[in-house]
Amino acid sequence: MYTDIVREYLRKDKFPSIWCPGCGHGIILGALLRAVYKLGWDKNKIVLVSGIGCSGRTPGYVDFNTLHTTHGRALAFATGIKMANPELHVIAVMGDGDAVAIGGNHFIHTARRNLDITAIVYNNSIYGMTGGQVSPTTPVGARATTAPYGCVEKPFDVVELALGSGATFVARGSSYHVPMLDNIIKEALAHKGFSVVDVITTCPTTFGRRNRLTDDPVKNLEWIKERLVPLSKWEKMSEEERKGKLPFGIFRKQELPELTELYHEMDLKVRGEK
Amino acid sequence: MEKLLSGNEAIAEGAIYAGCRFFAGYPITPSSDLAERMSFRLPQVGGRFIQMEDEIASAGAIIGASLCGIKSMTATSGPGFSLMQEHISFAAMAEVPIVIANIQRGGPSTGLPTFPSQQDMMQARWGAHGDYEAITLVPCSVEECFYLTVKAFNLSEKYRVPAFILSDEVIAHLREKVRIPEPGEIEVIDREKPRVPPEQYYPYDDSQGEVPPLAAFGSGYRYHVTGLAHDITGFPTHDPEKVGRLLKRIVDKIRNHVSEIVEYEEYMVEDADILVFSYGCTSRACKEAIQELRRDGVRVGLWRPKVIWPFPEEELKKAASGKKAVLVVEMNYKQIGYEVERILCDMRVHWMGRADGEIIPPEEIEEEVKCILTS
Amino acid sequence: MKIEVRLVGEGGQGLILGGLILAEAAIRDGKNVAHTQTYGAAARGEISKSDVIISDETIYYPKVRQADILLALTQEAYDRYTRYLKEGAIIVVDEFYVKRYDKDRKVYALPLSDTAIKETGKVITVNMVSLGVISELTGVVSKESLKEAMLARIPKGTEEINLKALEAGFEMGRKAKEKG
Amino acid sequence: MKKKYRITIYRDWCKGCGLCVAYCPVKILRIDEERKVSVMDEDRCVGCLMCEYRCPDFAIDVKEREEVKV
Repeated sequence: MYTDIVREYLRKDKFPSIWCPGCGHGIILGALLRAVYKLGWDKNKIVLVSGIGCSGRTPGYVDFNTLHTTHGRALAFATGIKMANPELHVIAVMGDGDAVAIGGNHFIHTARRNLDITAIVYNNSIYGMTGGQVSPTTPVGARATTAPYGCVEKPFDVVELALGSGATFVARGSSYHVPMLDNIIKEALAHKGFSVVDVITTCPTTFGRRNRLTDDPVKNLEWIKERLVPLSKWEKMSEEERKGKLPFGIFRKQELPELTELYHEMDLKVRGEK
Repeated sequence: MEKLLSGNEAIAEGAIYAGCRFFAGYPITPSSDLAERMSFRLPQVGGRFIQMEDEIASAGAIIGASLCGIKSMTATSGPGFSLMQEHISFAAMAEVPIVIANIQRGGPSTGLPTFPSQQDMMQARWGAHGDYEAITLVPCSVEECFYLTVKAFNLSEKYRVPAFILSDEVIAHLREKVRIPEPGEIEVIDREKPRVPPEQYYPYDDSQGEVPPLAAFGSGYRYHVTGLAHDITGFPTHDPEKVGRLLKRIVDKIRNHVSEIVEYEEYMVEDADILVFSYGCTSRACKEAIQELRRDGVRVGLWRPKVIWPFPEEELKKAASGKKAVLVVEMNYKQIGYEVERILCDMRVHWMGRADGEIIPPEEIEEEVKCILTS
Repeated sequence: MKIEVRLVGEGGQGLILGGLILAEAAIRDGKNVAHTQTYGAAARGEISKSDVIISDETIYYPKVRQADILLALTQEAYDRYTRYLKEGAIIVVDEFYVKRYDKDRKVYALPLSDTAIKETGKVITVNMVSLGVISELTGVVSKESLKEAMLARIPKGTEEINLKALEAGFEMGRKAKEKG
Repeated sequence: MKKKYRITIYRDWCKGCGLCVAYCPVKILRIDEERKVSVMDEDRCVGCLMCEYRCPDFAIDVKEREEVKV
């Protein structure tokens, strides 16, 4: 029932997508579009911005105002858009390397400012488009083309990073836990302020094959299911039980003044209209 | 109204006059007072200012804001200009109008933060990757900072290109008398908006001319913008015919209109035997030297470009024709000098310059001219 | 007519503001001006320089090379900048700070900071006292323009003390001129 | 009465990844000879939408079927 609805949000002539069979990115896009549909947003008032990578192909597929920027800089462009026209709904989609490696500085500062942008991180723990290099969210021990003996670096926890940077809405979902992902994204979009959704997803082609999951999308999704535990359960788990697992759910939802509103207040004062 | 303004303040005032309503920047000497002025002025005129986390973000933010139909700018100096290059390339490829003021300081690297130079002349032309054309203006006075900033916005909007104002620390902090024109007194150009309904709109449709109209995000025209090579619809393509057509148009839209874009000043050129070629703050020392030399009966004149990229080749050739020699004076180690040599390949082209943070004194220029005359 | 004025002292003596007011006064007199100042780390205690070129003609080279008028508020400033003077340049120094100066030159050693303290209770008004002296001694800007330019620049609420300092400067300049 | 569903497959968008087949609780989908998804027994569909939710390619749609009187 939703497919036929959200197909109307797509640029149909651009399909099928360039994403590999079973790629988690399409699942996340589906959740995003269902959330937009449920919120009843006007397509003309949505700007979808991306960086570079497989996730960066998202804007090309959706019938909004769309902007495919440079690697890591989606939030920088998004900041200009939101500041220039606060009436627009601004969504930034980013890969994990995009968001927290090359774009790490923009990520933490956009969070700090509490600008009303929703950032969705397509977190598949790998640089997919460039062939499977290690990323800042690759788990220790996982193999990548630039970590042929396994990753030795400790990964970023995108949720912790967002929380520490002051994002006012922080959540984690996955491309396995789908109806729930719809709700999380919907709440993130509706949130006034900077919202981050870390979506744990799969790359069967460049991650799965190197990490004993094969390129079978099902095995890759199952690996998410094994690793992710709901936040309520996580809170009751011991340190030992938490090893190798990640909590998911909504970590923070906080009403704080939003940046464009604060600017608006200041402008009124400067111009003596308040 | 006459005001005592610094060069940087005049750029800010020129930007506001031209309709700039968004500034994103990162502090860097000697440009920071321009950002400070914008942070003070923009809220007064309904604009927005934001200090970003770095220069890369600043350049990205102004592209985003410009896509919403808001004229946008940033200001920086050498190291920051280097960081902005990737987004300059993006703006050139996606044809998004933006204005960047680079207040040149001594380089390379951190160099001389508080001293002037003209060492980024070639970076303004060739700094970013790929083939593209941008427009660069070089003011030599505070008043010109104002007027050339208005012009930078006009050209940027008209041609959908990045436009740069290459000032320097001398002009930036020099204070002179400026008359701020009344609204409407000088022309302000806004980008062309689409005249077709949304379903017929393509952001890179070149069927009606070299510069396609640009719709604002949120105005009902939903389209796609990418730094990838794209066709007229804005979507990626690697069809050589379509890519070639795009790239050729991106350079031709400037190269075919050089004479309409360039602007220059001729000072005592007509009867001159020697033509001094100089720009920016250096040209002022040249004028002083020319006055002295003329008192001694030496026939010498100044040819000064206000727009340096695209380079006013034909105009310079015409002015130089019949002269005994040309002397290029600049504050770098021969950046524009080589360009002048290339253009005036059948002439005696002399060059003098330095890059030690000191503006070249008129006496040295006088001496050089006399040297040329006796050689 | 082209006059090059150089105001030198240390950071915190208000010479940058002084230069701006002088330049704006010259604009009010219908002249062209070029104002430059020390740029960079100009913290309190470091040398601070504010240069103004005032001319009926267009000003090309924007930097002061040989000053016609030099104001030196510290010994260091005097020692460093008397090298760059035109023949017959007028020099005004604060006699409290500048003890050693060239007897062959035209030097007006005046109690600038003492007067500022005496008249306004604030040494910071030494810049206005100095401008008053320069205007009266050299006529480089008119007194009316200087007064107007000052009132347009200074923070609200400081008009009274600044005017007092300026008037004291005019008075001191007049006396110095009479004395020759 | 038990609800009936109509399953639509957009074969030109289907990449045959098999996610819908794997997560169908009543096992009525299969990957066919053309490596696209096919419906084996529409009448057994329970309308859970798991196939829709996990299809990355917007290639499958499930709707409640209008009752047709025989």
